[in-house]
Amino acid sequence: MEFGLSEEQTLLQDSVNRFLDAQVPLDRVRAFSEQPDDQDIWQGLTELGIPGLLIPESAGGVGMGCLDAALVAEALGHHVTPSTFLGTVVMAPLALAYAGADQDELLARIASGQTRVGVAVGDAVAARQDAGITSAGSRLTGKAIFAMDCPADYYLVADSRQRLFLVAADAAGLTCQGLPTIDRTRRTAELTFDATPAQLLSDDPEVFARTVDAGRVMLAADTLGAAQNMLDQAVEYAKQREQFNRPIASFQAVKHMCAEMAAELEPCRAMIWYAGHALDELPEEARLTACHAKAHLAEVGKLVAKTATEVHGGMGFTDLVGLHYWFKRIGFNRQMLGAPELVREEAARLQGLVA
Amino acid sequence: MEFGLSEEQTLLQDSVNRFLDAQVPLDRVRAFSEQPDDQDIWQGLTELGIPGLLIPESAGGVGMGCLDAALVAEALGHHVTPSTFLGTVVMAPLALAYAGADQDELLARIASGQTRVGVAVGDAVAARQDAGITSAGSRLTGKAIFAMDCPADYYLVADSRQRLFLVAADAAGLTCQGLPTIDRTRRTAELTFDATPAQLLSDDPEVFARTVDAGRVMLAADTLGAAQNMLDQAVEYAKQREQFNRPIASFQAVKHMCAEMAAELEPCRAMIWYAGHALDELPEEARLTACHAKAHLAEVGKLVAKTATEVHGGMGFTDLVGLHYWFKRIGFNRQMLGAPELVREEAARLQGLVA
Amino acid sequence: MDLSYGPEYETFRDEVRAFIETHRDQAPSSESLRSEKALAWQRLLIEHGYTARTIPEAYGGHGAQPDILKSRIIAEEFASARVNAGLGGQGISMLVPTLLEMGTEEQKQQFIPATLRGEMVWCQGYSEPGAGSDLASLRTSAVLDGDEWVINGQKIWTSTAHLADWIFCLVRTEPEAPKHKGISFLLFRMDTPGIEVRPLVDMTGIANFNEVFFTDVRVPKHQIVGQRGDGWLVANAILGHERDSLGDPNATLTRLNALTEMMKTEHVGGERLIDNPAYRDRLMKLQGRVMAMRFNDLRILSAKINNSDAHLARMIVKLQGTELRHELEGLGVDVLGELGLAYGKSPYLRDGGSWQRHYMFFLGLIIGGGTSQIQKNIISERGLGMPKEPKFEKAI
Amino acid sequence: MDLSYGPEYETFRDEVRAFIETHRDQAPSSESLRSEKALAWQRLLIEHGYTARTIPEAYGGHGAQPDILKSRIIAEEFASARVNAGLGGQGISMLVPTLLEMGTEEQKQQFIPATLRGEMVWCQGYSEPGAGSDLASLRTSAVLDGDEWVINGQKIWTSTAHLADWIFCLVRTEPEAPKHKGISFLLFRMDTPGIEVRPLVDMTGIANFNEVFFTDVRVPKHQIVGQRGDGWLVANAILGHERDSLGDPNATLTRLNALTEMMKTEHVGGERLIDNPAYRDRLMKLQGRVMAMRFNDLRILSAKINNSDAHLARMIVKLQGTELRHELEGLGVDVLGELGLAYGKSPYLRDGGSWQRHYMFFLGLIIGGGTSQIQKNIISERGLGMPKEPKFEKAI
Repeated sequence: MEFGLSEEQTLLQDSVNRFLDAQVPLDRVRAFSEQPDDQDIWQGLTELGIPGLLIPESAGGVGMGCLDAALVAEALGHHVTPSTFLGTVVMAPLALAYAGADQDELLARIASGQTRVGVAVGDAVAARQDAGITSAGSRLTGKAIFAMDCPADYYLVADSRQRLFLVAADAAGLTCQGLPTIDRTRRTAELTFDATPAQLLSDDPEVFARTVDAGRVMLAADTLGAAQNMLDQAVEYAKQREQFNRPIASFQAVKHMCAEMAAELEPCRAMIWYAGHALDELPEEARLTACHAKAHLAEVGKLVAKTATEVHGGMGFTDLVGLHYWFKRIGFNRQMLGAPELVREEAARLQGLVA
Repeated sequence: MEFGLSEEQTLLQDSVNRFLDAQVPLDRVRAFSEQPDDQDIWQGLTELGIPGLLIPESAGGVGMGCLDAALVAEALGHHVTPSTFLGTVVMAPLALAYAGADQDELLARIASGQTRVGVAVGDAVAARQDAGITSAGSRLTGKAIFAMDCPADYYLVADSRQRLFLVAADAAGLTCQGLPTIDRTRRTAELTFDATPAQLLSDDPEVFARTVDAGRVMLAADTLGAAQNMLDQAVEYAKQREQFNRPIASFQAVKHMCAEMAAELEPCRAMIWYAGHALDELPEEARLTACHAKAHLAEVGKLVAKTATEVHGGMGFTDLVGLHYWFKRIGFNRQMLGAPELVREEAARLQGLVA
Repeated sequence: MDLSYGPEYETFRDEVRAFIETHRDQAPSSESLRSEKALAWQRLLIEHGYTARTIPEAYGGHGAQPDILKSRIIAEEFASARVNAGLGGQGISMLVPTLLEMGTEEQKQQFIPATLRGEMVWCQGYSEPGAGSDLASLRTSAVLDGDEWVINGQKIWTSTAHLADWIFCLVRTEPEAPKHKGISFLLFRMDTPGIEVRPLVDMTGIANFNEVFFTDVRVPKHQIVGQRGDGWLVANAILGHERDSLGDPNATLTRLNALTEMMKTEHVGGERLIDNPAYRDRLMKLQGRVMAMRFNDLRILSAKINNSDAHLARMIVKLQGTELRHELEGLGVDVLGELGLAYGKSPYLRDGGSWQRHYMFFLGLIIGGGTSQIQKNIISERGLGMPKEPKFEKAI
Repeated sequence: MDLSYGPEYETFRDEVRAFIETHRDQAPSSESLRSEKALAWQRLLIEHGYTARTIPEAYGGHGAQPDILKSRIIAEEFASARVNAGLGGQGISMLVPTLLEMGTEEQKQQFIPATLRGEMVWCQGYSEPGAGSDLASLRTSAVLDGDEWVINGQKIWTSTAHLADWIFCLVRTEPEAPKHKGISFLLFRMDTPGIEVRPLVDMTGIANFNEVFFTDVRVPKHQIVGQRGDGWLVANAILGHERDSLGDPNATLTRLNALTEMMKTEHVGGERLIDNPAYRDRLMKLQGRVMAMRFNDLRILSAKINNSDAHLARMIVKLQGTELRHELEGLGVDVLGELGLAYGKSPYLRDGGSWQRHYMFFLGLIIGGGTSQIQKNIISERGLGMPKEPKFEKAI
């Protein structure tokens, strides 16, 4: 029995963290927020094998599992890394695998870092009135908003009936228009389709659901990393910052704020490990744990984001220390692929608790 | 413009408080919890004119208003007073008035302190599966549970269609059986009716609703008083209690717990004043403010009850200081006449926010 | 309880309404502080007593007797008509009352009229990077050199520094004195050589504030309010006033109503947001809390008029009001789901993106003007009579 | 991640199950601690290694090597079969490990075997009315008079004092020493003259605890564990263990499931409680939190087995676990509405009235065993490396 990371997993996470520590300091994040080019970062992640993480070795990948991906997501969140990940590395390869699609060539290109895949499934998770995609045969029409990891070479798109399609970026009638969000470390877009040719990957709602589950666990893991970093920064700042002739870390109010953050956050680590593990190994538990990981990390993340900012006092509110990049990243993770109330209702439905 | 109490109102509250300070110390409350006889307290309240508070002078009462009653309720809650009040003093006289019933003789007896009226409307507020009362003509059949201010000489009873009846305690087929609750300062009972003759007071749901509104504001006011006392006790205890060679009131964690209680509780005072005033003077706002006062005080009361107990440490958990009488009283007020979620939903419905 | 303002005041309210109706075309909307339209409007408001109402005529005010209800009516009517209520800013709200209380006659004459007319714009130099909650530990120094103070140091959170003509500034003049007794309150021009203003971008992405750097800034010796070393007293003479405005429940009510409206029109999964019972319950919880804070506000107003005590009611407004507002704005973000992330020039903004922007800005207000932690210290000590933390020796 | 216990352990689990199946008739249910049935069952469990498992045979234990997983399996199987898992109590859980570590050979021989067999029942005399969070400030005194300690003072929260044969007790023997160094750890019989036990009724209405008063209680000099003045060290040698059991997420999961069941069967307004979306959302929030704590528990277990680090994960269990449980029980009360008030012998109790009783009892556990405030101090200092509060001089 071992509830924890293997040596290989620890090494993977360490190597990603080392690369990000060295190559993606806050200044690099700031630069991206002005000029959203992640080529160097993506290049570095490619050298570490990240693009092929979930792709079978037979298709040029490294054939690791969802827990490994969650550990990478945590590291990326920790460093508020501006890079494609969720669509290209996780949701697209998994959707292809879950759908049983014969796409080894595409997978090989993804694994090599040459091809990126954006993901536009938000409207099939929770439809908003501005958007919506309908399919007729293998043609898509409509609009997807807040598509993630854009622009890309391909898009993984769900229509309003949760059928999954793959669409090439240069397909007829497709336009991709960047959409700014509070989180300037992620690139989101509006995709419009006008009878755009698409390849149906699956019309099985289970394939859609499993793909979304994985996406949710990755967003939750990203929040875990980001929140842990905010807590670390808060503790560090409190130790340095003096007011009334003593470090503010010696004030009980500040100590208790930090203790409350740690007490909420620490169990989330085990939760993410389990949820990542369940995606691959425990199919009967995977959906429920994914829902709860997503919703619970959203709530804990919100608490930590606010409290860590408060510990920083006015500094936390300014751009000077850049804490807000983490705050906003956590906010992004909360709202995407289902805000907490919606995901909790889904958890209840999965257990037959909704009449 | 004066948002506050008149001199008369302050005098009323002071006189009730003075009486309760002198005659209803904690020992008297304890004695009641063993032997539930409130005759001496009721006698004292009668001397202060409380029974007739809301009864017109023409019927032998003092003709004051709901805000006055709320101030009395607050004082009673402050002292966890074991006495009839909600049914006899507030809900019954108001129901008679709202229904336009010609009951001067009964009112005079209430005003004189001779006659008490229990109240059994819970099932019409939120039906539980164990209970329910149906009426056929002017006969009632069924069961009311957690009827308040029991036993009494009369009962104000609502059937499942929110029609209000008055039933004499000696009416045929009526039995009253005491029901213990956590709050040993209140007397609740199960009433069973078997084709029991009753007098229909009103079949207007508005009369029922206004009567319940008043009851809710009184429970909220009772919580305000009880919670204020718990906060006062916590502050006092923290100033006396020393640990680590200093009063625990000098620890920032304890100070902040007390500050949070005060910050939540203080605005509730204005809320109760307004809600009490609105019952008589602002019919178009009365229902919504009553719902919110009930639900909000329930939440604030819950927080204060827990936090004040924590400030007392182990002492708060024992029977030695008796703090639990206030804790349980606040719990009682929370659950009766609609728990918070139900009352908030009603508030939403009142505003047309429920589809 | 008497919730009416009474006939005298209803007449006054009618007058204010009539004035607004007649003159609203002359009111500036988004013009600069310095526009002729803004200055003319300010003069008109002073003349009618709708701003600078109780400041003596001798100093350029309207010279009316203080009347809290009239002031409230003016504020209510201009707010509900959405018409500019005159110039604000720290010069008018903080410096003018300070000078009225602590300034010399000459200072009053020199600064108050021009400030009221909008011709002299001020910024406040209090906080420093190392002196936030512990403001009295400020280090910006002023050393007397002949007839001049020579100032070196840095200020932060100076909101209008880039627009201001003058600054009122706390500086350390007596480095040997206990920290509260070594501070002086100086006034000087912002175009004095040696002053550099740098905009301070905050988490909302906007430069709502500035940093101000002083390098050998030379200021005439007499530009001091109060005596040397009295600066802490001068600053605190009116410091309490500033916090009152943070957490205003009437502004929060406006937002609550906007949120309710949005939830009635916006849909998720084909359902109105208000029809999601979990969201609706959160909204109702907030409505109850906003209601309590509004009634608390009326109680405070009434206590001011009737000279009765509501100190605890007042003391908790900043803490509760800013937390409540932050939570309310956060519900606005939550219910919007992905749309709650839109920012900048996104076409998917709702209510101009105000939910997400205010959610962050009000976190700033929870921190600014005395953090929630400082507020809780104050409530427990001054409100509940709990002891201060004991003095301590440095190091353990 | 490997969530299976492995074949060796599955075999062991089968053995435990078989034992329980075969012998469950012999297990006591509600019999007294002292019943022959209970004592015989205890002996049988020791013999099979299902209790006192790792305690040396020389002291009456089973003498097995420590194996965390086997211990866990034993606990899991007895719990899920709802069969008595042997005697507990502070003698077995706290005194025995203390004596094993700090006792003399003679003390081990005298006390451990009889305690394990259930023939010697103990209570713990640590807390005092004036010494709670600050336990080391305890004042119960023991003065040496010839060959005897003479004890005077008062203890509180001694849960089994009315049943115990002996007490292990912290007393102040060196009043002149610094407070942590003046304490000794004494053992004495509860029938010694001068001891009075008074039941302590708590808010649940039950006497779960006692007060114990000592008046000139005379105790042989040699009944001390460790040296004079070492009592604090002796007590703390194992104090950490006690807290682990408070806030157990597996017990909380059992309650969550019970709550879910109740919400599926109980109705309000003709609707199942689970069909109220606001209640359902609260339930789901709690389910997510319980889930996180359960996985956290698995992580701690795994870290113990594999000797890896999970100190922060462990450190937060008491704080989070007791608060979570209290909230969960509180939801049980809330959804029951008026029925959530029923108490005592009410016919309207649901689940035996456990929701309202536990709601209060777990508030007691939030306070007991190190209040939430003390837990937060510990987490911030030992978990996050934040400094202690500075030392202070008395008085301001």
